[in-house]
Amino acid sequence: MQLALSEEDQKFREEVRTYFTTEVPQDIRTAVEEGRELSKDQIVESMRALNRGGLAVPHWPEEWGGRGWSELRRHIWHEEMQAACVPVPLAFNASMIGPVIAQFGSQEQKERFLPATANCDIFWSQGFSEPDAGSDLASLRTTAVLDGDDYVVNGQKTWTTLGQYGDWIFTLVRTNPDVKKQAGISMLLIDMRSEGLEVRPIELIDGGHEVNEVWFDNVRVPAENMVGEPGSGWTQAKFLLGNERVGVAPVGATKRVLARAKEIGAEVLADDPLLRARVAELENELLALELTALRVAAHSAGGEPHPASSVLKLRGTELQQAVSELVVDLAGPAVLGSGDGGDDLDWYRRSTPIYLNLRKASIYGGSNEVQRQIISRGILGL
Amino acid sequence: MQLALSEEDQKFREEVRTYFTTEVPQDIRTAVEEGRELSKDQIVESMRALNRGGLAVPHWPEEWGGRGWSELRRHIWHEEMQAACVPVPLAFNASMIGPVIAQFGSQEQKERFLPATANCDIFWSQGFSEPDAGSDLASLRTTAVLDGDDYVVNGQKTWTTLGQYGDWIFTLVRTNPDVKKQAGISMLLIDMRSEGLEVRPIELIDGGHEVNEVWFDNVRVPAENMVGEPGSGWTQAKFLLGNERVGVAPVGATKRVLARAKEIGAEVLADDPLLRARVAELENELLALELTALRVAAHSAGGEPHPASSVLKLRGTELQQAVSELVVDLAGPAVLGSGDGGDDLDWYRRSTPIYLNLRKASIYGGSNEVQRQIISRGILGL
Amino acid sequence: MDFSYDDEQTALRDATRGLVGKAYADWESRRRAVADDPGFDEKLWTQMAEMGLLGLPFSEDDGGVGAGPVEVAIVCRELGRVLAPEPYLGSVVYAGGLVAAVGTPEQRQEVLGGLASGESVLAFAHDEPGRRTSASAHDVTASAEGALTGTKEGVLHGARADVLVVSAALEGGGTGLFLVSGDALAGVQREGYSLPDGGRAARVTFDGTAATPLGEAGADVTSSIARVQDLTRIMAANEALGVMQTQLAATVGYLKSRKQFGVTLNTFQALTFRAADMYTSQELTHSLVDWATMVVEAGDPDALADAAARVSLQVSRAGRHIGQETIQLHGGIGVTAEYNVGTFTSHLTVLDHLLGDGGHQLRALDQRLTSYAAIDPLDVA
Amino acid sequence: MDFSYDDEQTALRDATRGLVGKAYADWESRRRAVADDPGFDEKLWTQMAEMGLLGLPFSEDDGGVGAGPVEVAIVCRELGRVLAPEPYLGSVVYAGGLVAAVGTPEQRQEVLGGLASGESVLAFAHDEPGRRTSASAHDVTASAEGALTGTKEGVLHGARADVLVVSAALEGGGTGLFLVSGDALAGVQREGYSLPDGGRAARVTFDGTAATPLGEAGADVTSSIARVQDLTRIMAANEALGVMQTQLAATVGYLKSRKQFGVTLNTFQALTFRAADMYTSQELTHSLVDWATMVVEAGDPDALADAAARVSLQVSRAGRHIGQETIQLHGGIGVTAEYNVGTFTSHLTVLDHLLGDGGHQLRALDQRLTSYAAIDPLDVA
Repeated sequence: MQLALSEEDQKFREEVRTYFTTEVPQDIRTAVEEGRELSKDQIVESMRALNRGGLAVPHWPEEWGGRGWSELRRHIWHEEMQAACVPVPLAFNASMIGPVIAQFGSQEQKERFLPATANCDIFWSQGFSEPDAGSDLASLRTTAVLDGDDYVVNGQKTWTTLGQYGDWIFTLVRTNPDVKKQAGISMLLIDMRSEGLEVRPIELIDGGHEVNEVWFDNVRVPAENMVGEPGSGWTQAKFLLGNERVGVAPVGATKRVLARAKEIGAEVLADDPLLRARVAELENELLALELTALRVAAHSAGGEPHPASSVLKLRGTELQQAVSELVVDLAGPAVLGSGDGGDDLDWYRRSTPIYLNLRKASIYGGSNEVQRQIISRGILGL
Repeated sequence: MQLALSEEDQKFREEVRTYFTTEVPQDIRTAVEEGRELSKDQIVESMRALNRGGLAVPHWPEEWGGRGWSELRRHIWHEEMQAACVPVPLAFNASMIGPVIAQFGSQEQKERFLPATANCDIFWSQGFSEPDAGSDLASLRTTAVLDGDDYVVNGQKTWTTLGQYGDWIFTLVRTNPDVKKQAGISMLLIDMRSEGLEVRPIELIDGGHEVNEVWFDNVRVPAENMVGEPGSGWTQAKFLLGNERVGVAPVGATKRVLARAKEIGAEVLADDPLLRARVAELENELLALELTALRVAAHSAGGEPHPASSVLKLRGTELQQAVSELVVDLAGPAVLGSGDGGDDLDWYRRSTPIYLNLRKASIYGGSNEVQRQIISRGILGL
Repeated sequence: MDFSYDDEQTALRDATRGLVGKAYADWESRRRAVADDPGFDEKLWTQMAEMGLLGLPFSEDDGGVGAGPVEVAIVCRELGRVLAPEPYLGSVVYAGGLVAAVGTPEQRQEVLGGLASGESVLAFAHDEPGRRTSASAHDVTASAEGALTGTKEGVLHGARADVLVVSAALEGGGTGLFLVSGDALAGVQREGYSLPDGGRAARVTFDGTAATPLGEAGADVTSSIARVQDLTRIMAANEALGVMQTQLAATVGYLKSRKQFGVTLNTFQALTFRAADMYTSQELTHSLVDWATMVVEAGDPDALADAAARVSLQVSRAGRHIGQETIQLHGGIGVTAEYNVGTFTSHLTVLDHLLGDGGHQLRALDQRLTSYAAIDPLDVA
Repeated sequence: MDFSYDDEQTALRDATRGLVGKAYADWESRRRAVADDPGFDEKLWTQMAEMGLLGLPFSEDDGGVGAGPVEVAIVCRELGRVLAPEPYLGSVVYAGGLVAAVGTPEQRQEVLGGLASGESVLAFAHDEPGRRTSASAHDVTASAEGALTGTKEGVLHGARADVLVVSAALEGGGTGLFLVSGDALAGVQREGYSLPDGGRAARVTFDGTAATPLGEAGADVTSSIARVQDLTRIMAANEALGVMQTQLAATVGYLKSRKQFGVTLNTFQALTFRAADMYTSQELTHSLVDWATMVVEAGDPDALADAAARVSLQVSRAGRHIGQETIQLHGGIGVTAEYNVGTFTSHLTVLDHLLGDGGHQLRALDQRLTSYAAIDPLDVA
């Protein structure tokens, strides 16, 4: 057991920290710090800045831009990025479809998609959930029927985050209705400019439109855009969702918000022992979570996530939500304020929409109920 | 809607308060105040003192000692009793078997048992749970086979609280193994001095022996001691358990403990805003519970408990446990102390055994999981 | 002690539900109402006036109906049940309550008469940017001549209001109340904005604005403001209870109908137990809200302050519990604006911070903690 | 940063488990061991000495093994897993830690040598009746000549101990440490009693008792006491983690095997989800406990105090969560002494209050809250 970083890891840490704070544009980092929504350009620009330094997709196979880092280094990279207010690389590209194509794609697909994905030349969207297939993904109903060299896709996806920015969408579709639910599912990559594909925004309770419905009306997709064999989509989906959970505990970002809350709320906190106690307690829980991420990372082997990674998603989103709730309480009457009169009041005003928006954190990407199921069945054998 | 008590209810309140504080021996009330275990004699003596004044079984039919009070008066009686540190009438007698015999018993049974039950001339025990039939009562296995004029009883009951003091025990037994689980169950009253009946104490984590196993080895019970028809025991059990829940929220006693904690812990509390906040929060939750008891009581009709009475049991035991945990925290290092050096230190020393003992509160008498089931199915229709 | 409504109260509840509940029976009506300024349905407001709801708490001499707090609470709860955006709480209960408490007979007649008839909307301009909840004004000041200077925030429906009640620090110390309307109001800078729940508030800036003292000129009315704030807290709690009732019902309905993994969600015990806990929260809140409403009627100001803190604490805790669980148990659609439950949670959040959240109340209760041994809700002789 | 054991550490864990885990493999052995004084198994204690466990943290010069905190933590965790009642924490970690920190070379050799060999049991007499947790002595005083007067409480294994380490308020101010043994100890009034978890403690009264200063006479060693208390907190956390691991395993096993309503309990999702939350608590605690143990090894006293408070807070919260849920999910048998889980919860409660519970730690952390922006566990350069 060893607390300190090795000299090499220490040096690595300083290098990435320097890169993040000098190579990623300040305006983007300020927007992140203030909890503002990023534009598509900002997301793309930031990811390209990372990719230039080889810091966008370090966990991919080395052939495609990966770095072969230890889990500890990946953790350092991830935390430093968040501490520096650098947007983490677009998850749909870096954590989801990239690794899937690298693992299951044909050589042509790899060459065509992976470099563009790493550099965010393609902005990917995710097309998994459907109105009647939320946590129960396997009951999806969007169909893809082979017609000549094309699949013809019909159906509807929903909860497509940032779908309004998407160039391509990776989807799960039913290619065979006659076999067991999971067995008839395939993964199809679809150009979002295709005829018959329509993106419709969904308004959320915070007034934003970051999620969308995506409708497919006889959309023709070349058969070569299928990842792997027909019917193998469930395998790829499980692989993807497993990866999704690993990086998902937003410890660094949550720590940053809490640090900012301490700073902006200093006067209120000085006067209120109950709020101070909540801050201290949350800091401790975040520390425990961060250490768990380190401990679990060290035990992940061969690409298979440690089963305890469900703990990271579950607890990470709970703490993210708890911190957002604390900020609302620091804001107090400023919840009803105009936000005029300085950055602090503006931040306070935005605290409630952010708090409300983050209720989704425990629903999207495998709800916390699903995570509890994974823990109780997969880990505890219950 | 009306906040204040009517003049008559006000007067009623003063009367019962006077009775409780003058007619129930001081040594018994002091023992209750200090949270000590009562002896059998103290339990009996206290109940007889109440019965003399018509205050032991006011909710029974008037013919058998009931008073025909409004639900509000019953509430006042119950709260004043607890506030005055008077032990509530032995539940097995007053709340459980008494009402069952009054409702389902034969005239002979009523005459034989009810006056003696009200006066605690018979100290009743409860024989429902079995080692393999806890929350799932209907799977009980103790059998009663008719042999001439007697039932011959074999089997084992457990969790029999105060069984070491019991004169008689009311039991659920299986009289017909060939019908659906519930249908084969009957209620039998058994003299605990019968041959073949043995009471064995169970040691609890607080070191006490308040619960017992009761073993039946060919115990002969006159058939006349069956309540109602053979096979009707499930009906009577449901009636009994419904009644049990109504009076079960120990609001007054919990309030008393919290008030004592404020007094004894005054110095610690003055110095600790977090503990003070816990006290204030618990007081508020107890107030909400007490008001709910009043509100629910007013809507109970015709002996059928209001479905929300499950809330009283659920929340009442949670708060009872939370207050006991608070006392442990007030005790702090005194948890490891000898208890010597004054009443306060002695009270603190006993706080941990009491806290541990009270973990049973959410298990016995219909676990809180059972209560949640009742609420979600019975009230919400889920 | 009696928790039941009498016949007239039941009739009032049914009539209010008939009007307001019907107007907002479908969620789209409410979304439309808050889409454009003034953020509520002026026609419905007039109908509420015609039904006598807007004059409910005011004496007949002042143009009101002379009903009690139980009746006002009934209206607030019904408004909460459908998330009606009409400015009842801010205009009738809060601003109107201050005029009734502090105004001269002439002011009461004029201002409350106009409010009750639906002619004018009132707003109380009190909170100041960067300040915590209190009963005093600090940064908005009144000169000896009654000219107001400074900025108020979070003024509920302040841009739409025809009459502003304004609190200001007095030169001689303490806080006074003032009326600003007509031409003087036209000169005031008012920037309306939307709250997270779709409601409306305004930032109001005075710059030597001419104002009429409400009641006796120069008098410190901090305690009156505190009392009306307590009253408003209790009515806000009634509104919040209405919100929670709708949320629990929606959640139960959703669990019964929504299918996942081939079965309805109520097959999953982990979810139904959470609904049971929501029910428990709701019932406990209901009891405390009813009790606090009765305390208003009983009239003791110390008891009022205590009850207001207690019910606000409970509503804060239960509102977060029920609001958060409602969204979680609904899953994805719970966070959309197209479905109602998310906005209900948003409204609970706004109400929670209107006059101090649970933590604020807990600290108020902490001050009194040693002044009694145990709380006795029946001891109100 | 590395959370894994090396081969020797793994071997130590296996050996300790082989000895202690085997000795208390069945619950009845532990019940027997605590039934009569001294409340532990003297033979096992001797075996632990023979295996080198009792001298683990002490230097070879002092008769010890010269191992580090990770090794001591391994032993504590294994003791926790079976609730071994041997006085390791109180005697080796706490009292022994003080002798190692403050004693003269001669005292260390003599006292620690005796401890390591199993010849003598040590106890630290520090807590005083009616006082909260602190690093100072107040009511037990030492005269200039080193005579002790006053009463100590909660002295772990104080009745059985052969050597008492005693804290006392010095005439010149501050707190000093003293050794009491042999004839002087024979004259001390010691009343042993059982703790709620079956462990042993004593009330010890000094009345002009002759005592030898530990280390330099007259020196204020409050900060050394604080440091050893922090060390003890972290080792207690390791012990508590062992307890929780056993409780979770027992709960999972019970849910899989116990039948109700004709099916095993793991059929009920509400119960399995609660087990999942217990697992989450356990894993988070595990991480923090390992980290704090590594902080001890790193040696910075400020970092040690911080880590001790943090891990104690986490253990307090998780211990209550897991301890209470274990009983609840076991139902009736969970509160019996014949089944082990209840006593495990009892032990967690005792450990929680040994050196300040979660609330106590939270207030300690509160003091430092503004001295940093965010916690960085990797920043230990």
